[in-house]
Parts: sequence; structure tokens; C-alpha cells
Amino acid sequence: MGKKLFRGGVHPHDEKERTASLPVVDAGLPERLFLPVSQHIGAPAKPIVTKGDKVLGGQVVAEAAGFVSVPIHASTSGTVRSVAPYAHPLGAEQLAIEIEVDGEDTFVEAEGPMEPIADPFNHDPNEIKTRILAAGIVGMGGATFPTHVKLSPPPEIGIDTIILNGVECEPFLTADHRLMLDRPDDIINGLKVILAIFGLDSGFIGIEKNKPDPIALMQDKAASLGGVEVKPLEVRYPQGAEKQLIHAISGRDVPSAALPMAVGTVVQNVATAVAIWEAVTQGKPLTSRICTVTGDGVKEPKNLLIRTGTPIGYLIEQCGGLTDDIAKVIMGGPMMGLSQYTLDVPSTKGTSGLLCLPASQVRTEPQKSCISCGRCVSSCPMGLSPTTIYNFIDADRVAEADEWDTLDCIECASCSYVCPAGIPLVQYIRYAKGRVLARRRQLGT
Amino acid sequence: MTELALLFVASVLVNNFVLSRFLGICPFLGVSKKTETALGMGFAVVFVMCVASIVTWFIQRYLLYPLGLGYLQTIAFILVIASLVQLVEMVVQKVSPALYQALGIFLPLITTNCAVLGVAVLNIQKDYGFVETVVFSVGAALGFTLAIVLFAGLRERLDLSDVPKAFEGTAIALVTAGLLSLAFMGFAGLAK
Amino acid sequence: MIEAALVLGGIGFLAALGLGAASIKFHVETDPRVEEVAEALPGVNCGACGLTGCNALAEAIVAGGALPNACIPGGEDVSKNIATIMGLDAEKAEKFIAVLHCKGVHGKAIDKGQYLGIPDCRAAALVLSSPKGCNYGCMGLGTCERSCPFDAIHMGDKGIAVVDAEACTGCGSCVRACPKSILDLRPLSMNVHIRCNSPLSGKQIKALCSVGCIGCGRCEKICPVEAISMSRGLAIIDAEKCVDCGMCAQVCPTSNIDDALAPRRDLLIEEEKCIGCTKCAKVCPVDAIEGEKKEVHKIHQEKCIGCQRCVQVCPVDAVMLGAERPKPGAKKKTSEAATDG
Amino acid sequence: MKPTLYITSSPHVFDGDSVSKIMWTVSAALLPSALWGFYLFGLPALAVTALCVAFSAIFEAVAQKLRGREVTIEDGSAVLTGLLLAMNLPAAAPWWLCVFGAATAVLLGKQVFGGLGHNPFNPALVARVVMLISFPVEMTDWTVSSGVLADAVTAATPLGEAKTFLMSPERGQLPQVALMDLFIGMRPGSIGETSTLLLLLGAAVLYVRRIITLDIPLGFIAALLAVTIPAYMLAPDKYLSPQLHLMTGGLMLGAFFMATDMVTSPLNGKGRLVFGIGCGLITAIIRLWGGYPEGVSFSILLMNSTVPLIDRYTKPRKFGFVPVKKGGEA
Repeated sequence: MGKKLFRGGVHPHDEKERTASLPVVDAGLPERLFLPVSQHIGAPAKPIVTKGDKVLGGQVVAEAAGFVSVPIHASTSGTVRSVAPYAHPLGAEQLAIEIEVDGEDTFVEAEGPMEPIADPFNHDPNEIKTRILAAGIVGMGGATFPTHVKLSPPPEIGIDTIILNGVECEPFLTADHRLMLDRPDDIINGLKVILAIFGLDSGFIGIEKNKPDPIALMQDKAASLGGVEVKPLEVRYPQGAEKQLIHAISGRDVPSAALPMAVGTVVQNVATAVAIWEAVTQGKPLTSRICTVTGDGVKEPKNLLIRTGTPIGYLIEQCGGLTDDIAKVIMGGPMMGLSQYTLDVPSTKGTSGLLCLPASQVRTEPQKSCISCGRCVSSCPMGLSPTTIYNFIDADRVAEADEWDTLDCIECASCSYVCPAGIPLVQYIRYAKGRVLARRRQLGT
Repeated sequence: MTELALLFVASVLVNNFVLSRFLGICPFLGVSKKTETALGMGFAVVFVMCVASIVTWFIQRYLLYPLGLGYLQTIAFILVIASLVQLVEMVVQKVSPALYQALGIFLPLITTNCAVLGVAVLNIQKDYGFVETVVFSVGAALGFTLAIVLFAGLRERLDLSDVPKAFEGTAIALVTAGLLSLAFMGFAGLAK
Repeated sequence: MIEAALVLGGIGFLAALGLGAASIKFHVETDPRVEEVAEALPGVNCGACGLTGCNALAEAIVAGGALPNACIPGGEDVSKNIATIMGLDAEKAEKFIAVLHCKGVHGKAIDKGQYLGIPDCRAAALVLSSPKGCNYGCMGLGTCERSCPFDAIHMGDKGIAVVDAEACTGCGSCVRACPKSILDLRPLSMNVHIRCNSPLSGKQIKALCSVGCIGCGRCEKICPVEAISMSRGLAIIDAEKCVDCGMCAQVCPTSNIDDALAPRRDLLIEEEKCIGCTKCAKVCPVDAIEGEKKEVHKIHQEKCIGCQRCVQVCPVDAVMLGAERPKPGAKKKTSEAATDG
Repeated sequence: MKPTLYITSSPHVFDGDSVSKIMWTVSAALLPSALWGFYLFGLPALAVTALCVAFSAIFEAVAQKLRGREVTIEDGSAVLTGLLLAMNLPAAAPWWLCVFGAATAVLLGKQVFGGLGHNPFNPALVARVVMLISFPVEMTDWTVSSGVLADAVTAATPLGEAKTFLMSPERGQLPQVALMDLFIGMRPGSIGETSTLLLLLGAAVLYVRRIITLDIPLGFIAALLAVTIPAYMLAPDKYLSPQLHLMTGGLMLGAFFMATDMVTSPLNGKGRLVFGIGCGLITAIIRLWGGYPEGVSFSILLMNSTVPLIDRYTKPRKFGFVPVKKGGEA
């Protein structure tokens, strides 16, 4: 069992001191919720309510449309006001279900398909997976890939390693940090449910060493509950990226263009484990999560418990509002988060943080020429040469960009972080990916 | 032995055909846009140069000199070279159509590549023996290949550069070739 | 002297033998058309086509990798000859040009925020879909401009692309380059275009852009030939059906629809000039022109839509522009304009 | 009120380094050696340096203006080019040579290729080599008219001296030079190349600031030693000792400041090592057997020309490239 550190990576200041010691507080109920039908990777869910319908918390308002899709549940009770395109974190309007909150916050009974499972560790794995789907659970680290899909590898693939991701390598964010402090038992139990699905008896939880308190607590709990090994990991971004985490914990390298299951591994976020545990034992669908609202652009940084679909403006209000010199609002962390243009945007199942940056912390200088310093090459955790890809795609030479492994990029942004010329390398590579894929389609490969 | 080694090094580096004798500039500029093509051109030139040198050496030594027909040197040599190039062209077209495509017009133009005739004539001028002729022409050809491949690498990079409009294309290629030649002057005095 | 001739002749003979043998051994089948096309090309190996020489281009054309008109210096004659060799229809089809379906200039369309990043539409589309508030409109970062091989599209200073109809050849490079599919190819003869690409509802559009198509459907209703259809919140003109009457442009409440001929005018035939060639009657899309062959023709004003096609075809300039025509639905238009103002 | 927000692609935080910080840091790291040069060679050295720096900046600004680009002399790259050029010139260089050098470096070496980041060759070295070939007399005029070294020592650098000596048919005793003097820099030479100690100090700063990596200089020096040590052991009367090779000529300046130029060196570690070794070997060959006494400039220029090929063939190994062993060690 080699504990290896991946090549490359960067050391951004972790900036977690703002919120690491703040307990999670409930953000409360906004007046209106907007539930986008697309909160996960895969087919958008299909709305099954119409304007004027009364809904209860936990009620399905949009059902899964295909295998790689999950249902959406109302996150509180109220009346459906519209089902129409609405602002979405990705920028393009998406169909969203608008609910006028009634304030009662009544939830549907956990019965029928959501009836609590008494002995989840010895239950039929397929039923557990069905439950996970029914609860609308997706990867809560930010990628929002439907969890039931991840837990259903093709039968010929043997899964022997389950890893819970408690790394939280994104600077500023402390949502998983607080979750691990508040609910260690649920995390470990959630992990055990996943282990039970695969008939395994031990799994791992990876946590970066800059979080000593959760490491100590989780190690304690792991010792008493058994079957779980807590792995403190070196602090280096992107330690929490799937492939790098697997490398660090089991020493296995996920092959290029393959999924973790290719090396018999399944990685889940700690928050996903808690959601699984709640869904299985309490019949609760995924309707809330912890979100860190932080940065120098917000008056009182906090860790909030938020309902899915809450407009981010409401969340920021709960934190004292924005400062006057606000210049950037980012959904997610500073390395991979999406900058937002309106506070109307609703939070989703993957909103782990809201980062507000004042003008003084936003880089506005235009990009300069690449001076071939090679820092992007040495910082790339995937062993790519970002500047080469940038040069090729900038010259419209898509074939060469493809040869230089554009598609292997995990968009961790380490290259842009270190670039002294301020070249938005990640954006170039994301752009290159689109071009490369289009070209491959054209060539029919 | 040392003599031959020195001759070889000198013909590759010191008296590099392209960069210090300035022979064979046409394909050097023409077929140096891509490294692979440049390499293919280099090898085609290696082949033509070596075989041409050997054949012309024999013709000169055993045909033209004995018959007192030294004045036919140029025309006879060109005849030989032209036939060889024709042969190479046919072979390349058959064996590697892709390379044939990439070399395009410059493949038949090896005929008029002054480097090839240059080597053949120099062999005679310097009164080289057979072994020396072979070593010298292999060296010269490899020197040509080295220069054209290095240059192709640089030009590929220049393609991605933000060269001022006035210098785009051949202009910047010539500047680069000049600087490359400058760097090769460092070998001056090495193995005369 | 004889020796010299013998020696050279001998070398030549031997070389010929060798090459002859080699040409049999290394024979490569080639398409006879390659030679023909190569013959038709100028043969100067200038490289303007981007290939290594005329032979390379000939092969590319025969293999389908290049168009018959790839030789720029050769011009039209060469491309015609090559097209004949290749058995392609050299006849000129109707000329198309690129048309931008967006009117969201600075001041009319809002921005999401201050965009910082790659100044290229395709790359900018990855950040929140578009720097503009409207995710369907022209981002104005010039990807089409850079993709145009004929320098026929420019960004100007208003923040959207402007097509130079003279220079545009309808090659479609910009259409393929635009990540938002705002550009498409329309017949050069078309004068009426919808300048919006957004399917959003009227309410949503109005918040983002004051000149977008709000999907009110008035153009659809007024169109005499059913050339306009509504797709979600967006009107689309079917170029095949459109008769270019421009009525839609006159009723559009946000002035989104452009009519190059506006204001439309009455058309009159000068009786002294008309020679009765019937060309105008044939070209009239609404059969508003009447007249026997070799007799003076007449335009029925109640049918005429003012498209001016008759003006263009008349060989003797007998069709004249008359007074400005009244707008259909003019009353509504003014009231809308007041509230929009 | 809705605030206007910046919208960008990720990431949203940066490590704060910039091109201009890098350029100014390298310039600062060269300063001790430059000051030492002023101390050794007096006011002429200062004048040469000032001329080179000033005219480099001027030519850069002019070229950028002509192209209609933003003038970016404040990013320090032109200043650094001028400074590096001056460090490679003798203090006795006439003023017009400095201006010519600055023009060659900035215009021919850099701006014709598109400016910073696009030049395939190190601009300062392009200028130095052009000048060395065009004006060999002025470029090897080591007379010292003021400063501490004035009239104190011979008029040749130890390396040039040794070469002339070793090549001359009736050789006597090679003048002995104290190694300590060489290390500190008590010797004639180009303005910035004399003090091994101060150059190493500057290099240490660059290393700590992560502006240079050690693969190039170490590869360079190791390869040089790999040739010169055996040569000296086989024929000590014919070749210079390795320690003299290390501390004379422009080796230290070249290995730590010129070969490590980011723009003209390979992108990744493996490539940089190859690059450094190539520099070392060519330097050794020119020094031992070539016509010029010094080969550092030529070797770096030659290796500059190989950078595109090196980059191409030392593509980094991507993560997950190695086929996975089934079962692993779990």
C-alpha cells in the first residue's frame, strides 16, 4: 500500500481559517426556491408538476430521465409558481421549477419507495442503489455525477477499494471539514453502506493534513466503528482530484481516459456518504447540503446548511451581505468554481461554497506572451504540457492539440494558477477540448 | 583514421554545407516547414549525395581522366545526379506516398540541389581517394540533414509566434537561418 | 569529340536502362485526371493554395481534398476548366451571403458582467455561456472575423459582427465558426431578415435586449405567403417562401426585422419606355404585373408589395420608384414605439 | 442594486508571480556581479552597462511603437537583455559597439520574432556573437584603464591567454593564477563574468525564488567536466585544468544566467537536462579543440536551436500512461 504523492500540483494558501472553526448554521427558508432540472451531469430531470401545484418538502418535482439522471425533490413545502427557463450557475438559462415557499416546511412521509431500511448493511444491494437514485443523490464534491451510476459498474469489473473523499483541497471551502466534525458517525456508516453494496469490509477516508481536527475525530470514530482507515494526506492541490486521490491512497494510477473503476476503485465525497446514509435509514431525499459562504467580499463568512434551489443572493444576505467593493462571486472554490453574474442564481446539489472576492483580489491584467517558463508543465498533476496545448489551439492547430493529450486535462487550474504571464490556460484547454472532440467526431473516431 | 574522423566532423559541423558553404539553400528553405518532411528530405539527400558522389568519382577517375574529357565533368555529373533523383522519386512514390506528397516539387528539385553537385565536384577538386569521398559525402549529407531538421524545428515554433507582419514567412525564416548559421560559426577552427 | 559523345551517350543509355527498369518495378497507378488537372493549373508552384505545388493541388482536387477553385492565382478560368475535368456543375448557383441574426449592439443588449479571458467567442462561450446577457446573441469577440478568408466580416465598434455583402462569397466559414449559430447563409437577393436568434420569451428578452425578437407573432400573421414560422419565442423566415415584401419588418414592435428596402415605395411603369418584354411580370412574386407580350405592362398597386424585383430585371429602366407606401398596421406601430421609447 | 461582477474562467486565485517580477528579480540577481565589474574595471564598465541597458529599452520601445503594440519596457525584459549583454562585453567596448549590440539584441534577437516569448535564440547572446564575429578586435580588448585592475594584470583573459599559450609552438610556463582570486573574481574578463562567488550568490537567489531550476546549470557544468577532466588527466600539458575551466571565461554567467533563460530553454526537466548537457559538451569541444577560446555563447546559441526538437521529444509522461497492473498491491 504505497502512499505516494502525485507529481505536479500547487500550494495555494488554504484561506480556510475564516470559516474552519464556525459551526454550521441553518440558512433558513427564502421566499422562493428555484429548482433547476439540471443539477447533475447527465440528462436533465423531467418536471412532473405544473404551475399552481402544491408541493411538500421531499416530494419529487422532476423525475429522472434516463439512467444517467436523477430526480429532483422539492426542498421545502409551497406552491409551484412556474416551470420555465431560469438563471443557472452554468450561465445558460435552464428549465427550473419555481416554488413559492409557504413557510410550513412540511415534508412528505418517508414511506413506499422511501421507507427506511432497517438493516442497511445486509440489504439487497440493488434495492440500496434504487434508493440512492430515488433520493436524487449525486456526487457532492462538485462534479455532481449521479451516485447510483458510479455504484453500478459493469459486472465484469471487480471493485475492491472504496475511498471517501474528505480532502477538500480547494482553498477557502470548509463545508466538508465541518461535516466531518459534526457527523463522523454518519460518514462512516454511509461508507459502510457503500462497502456493503460491493460486499467489501474495509474502506478509506482521505483527509488533507491541514485539517488535524477532523483527522483526529474521524480516526477515533473509525477505531470504534471499525472497517475504515483514515488516511491523512499531504497538503497539495489537487489532492482531492479523483485520480490523484486514488494514486495517494492505493498507489494505483487510473489509466488515461479511463474511470476509477478501471482500477477497481470507487471514490465518493464524504457529504455523499452522509446523504446515502440519510436516504437509506431515514428515507430522506437530497434536499439540503452544507455550503461555505466566504471570502473578503462577504461581511460575515459562514458555513450554512442550505436548501437546494435557494438563490445565492439570499445566502449572501444571511452572511451580512456583500461588501461595497465586491468584484466577483464564485460558486464553488477559487480553483474550479464558476464565476456568477447574478445573485438570482439558485444553489444546486453541488454548491459546496460561495466565494466572494473584493476588487483588490481579482486579477484584471490582460494576458502577456508565454515566456516558456515551464511552470505549467511542472505543476500539471496530469503530466501534460499546458502551454503547448495553448500554443496549438491558439493557432487553430487542433490535430496537434489532440496529440498533446488535451483530453486528459482535469481542469484543476494549477497551470493558470502559476502562470506568470496570466494566460487563462484552463480556459484555452477547455476550449481545445471542445475543438478536439468536434474534430474527432468529424473524423469518425 | 583520425584524419577521416576529422574530415567527417568538419563536413558535418565546421563546413556545414548549408550553414557555412551556403549550398542547398533551396530545399533548406522549401522543405523545412515540418520536421517529419525535413527528415524525409534529409534522408533523400543523404542517399542521392552518397550514391552520386561514388558514381561520379568512378566516372571521373576511370572515364573522364583517362580519356582526357575533364571538361565534360559538369554535364556528366548532372546527368548522373538527375537519373538518381528520378530513381529516388519513383522509389519514394511507391514506398511512402505521404512523404512523396509532402516533399512535392522539392524532390525532383534535388537534381538542381547545388549541394549534391557541390559534393561531387569538391571530391574531385580536393583529390579525395575513394574512402575519403565516401566519408566526406556522408558527412556533408548528414550535415545537411542536421541543419534542415534543426531549422524545421525552429520554423515550427515560429509558426506559433507572433511575428510582425512584415517579417512573416520567408523573411523570418531567412533571419532564423542566418542566426543558425551564426551559431555554427562557433565551430570555426575546429578540425580544419 | 566522338569519345565525348560516346561517353555521355553511354552514361545516358545506362541511366535510361536503369530508370526504365525502375519505372516498371515501382509503377504507381495514378488517376489520369490528376495529370489533366495539373495541366489545367498554372504550373507556377507558387504555393498560394497552401500545398507544396501544382501537382500536389491537382492530386488534392482529384482526391476531393480541395475545391476546383482552390487555385487563387488561376482565377475563374482555371477553376472552370478544372470543374469541367472533374465533371462538376460549373454553372453559377444563386449567390448566398452570410447574415447575422442579432442586433444586440452595445447599449441595446446588456452584458452579464465584465468578461476577462480569451478574446474568442468559442472560448468565451465556455464562461457562463456568453459575456452578453443574452446567451443567444453575438458576443462580438470576432471569431467569425478571424475565420473569414475574404476579409468580409468585421466587428466594428458596436459589439456585433457586420457582414460586407460585396466581399462575402458565401463560403460559410463564419457560419461554421460561430459558436452560437447566429450566422447563416441567405440569398443575396433577400432584403428582409430577422435579426434575433433567441428563443427566450418576450419578458426574458426584454430584460436582456431592447431589440430582440419577443415572439409576439405579428410578423407571422401578416406574412402574405406564410414564410414566417414561430419556433418557441423566435420568428424564422423561410428563404424559399419569402417574397421579400417587407411587411413583417413594418409590424415588428421591437424593430428587430430589417428591411434593406425600407421605406417601401410604389412602383410605376413608364408607358413610353416599356417594350413589353414580360420580364417584370415573370419575376413578380405576387403576380401584380399584367400585360401581353409586346404591349405596355401595368402594375396593380393593391397587389404590389414593393419588392423592386421588376426594377432590377427591366432592360429599359421603365420601372420607376413612386411615393412611399403606407405601413400596414401603422397605428399599432406608433403606440408600441411610444412605450418602447 | 445589482453590482457589476467580473466573469472569468477558473481559477480565481493566483500565486502572484508575474513576468515582470521574474525579469526584475533576474536583473537584481545580476547586480552584485555587475557592481563587482564596476569595482574591477571602473567607470568605463559602468558606462558600457548604462548604454546597453538604456539603448535596449529604447530599441524595445521603438520596435513596439512601430508595431502599434503596447510599450512594455516596464516589464524589465529589455532591461535584462541589456544588462546581460553588458555583462558579456569588455569594459573597454566603445560606445557605438554598445549601441550596436543593444540594437542587435533587441531588434534582431527578439523583436523580429514577435517580442518577448517568441525569440528562439537568447537575444543577448545573438548580439554578443554577432559582435564577436564582426568586431573581433573591439570585443577582445581587455585593457583596463581604471578601477582596481587598472594596469595590474595582463591584457588577456586567463582562458584566451591559455589558449594562445597552449597553441604556441615554443611554450614556457603558463602564468599561474591563484584559484582564490579566480573564485572571488580578481581577474580580467567581460564585465559580469569575473566573480564566480557573486554569480553563484545571484544564482542562489534565483533558485530560491524558483526562477531557475538546477537541471540546466548542473548538466552544463557536469558535461563540461566530463570532457575536460579526462582530457586534462591524459594530457595535462596540452589542456587546461578543470578548475580553470570552471572559473574562467563566461561559464558561470552562461550556465546560471544565460542558458537558463526561460524563453529559449526547454519546457520540462528532462529536456532542460539534455539542453544543459548539450551546452556543456559543445562548450568543451570548442574550448579544447575549436578556434575560439570561449565556447559558452556559441554552445548556448546552438542548443537554443535544438529547443523545439527537445521539447517535442521530451514530452512529459502523462498521468496514467503506464498500463495498470491488474490487482495492484491492495
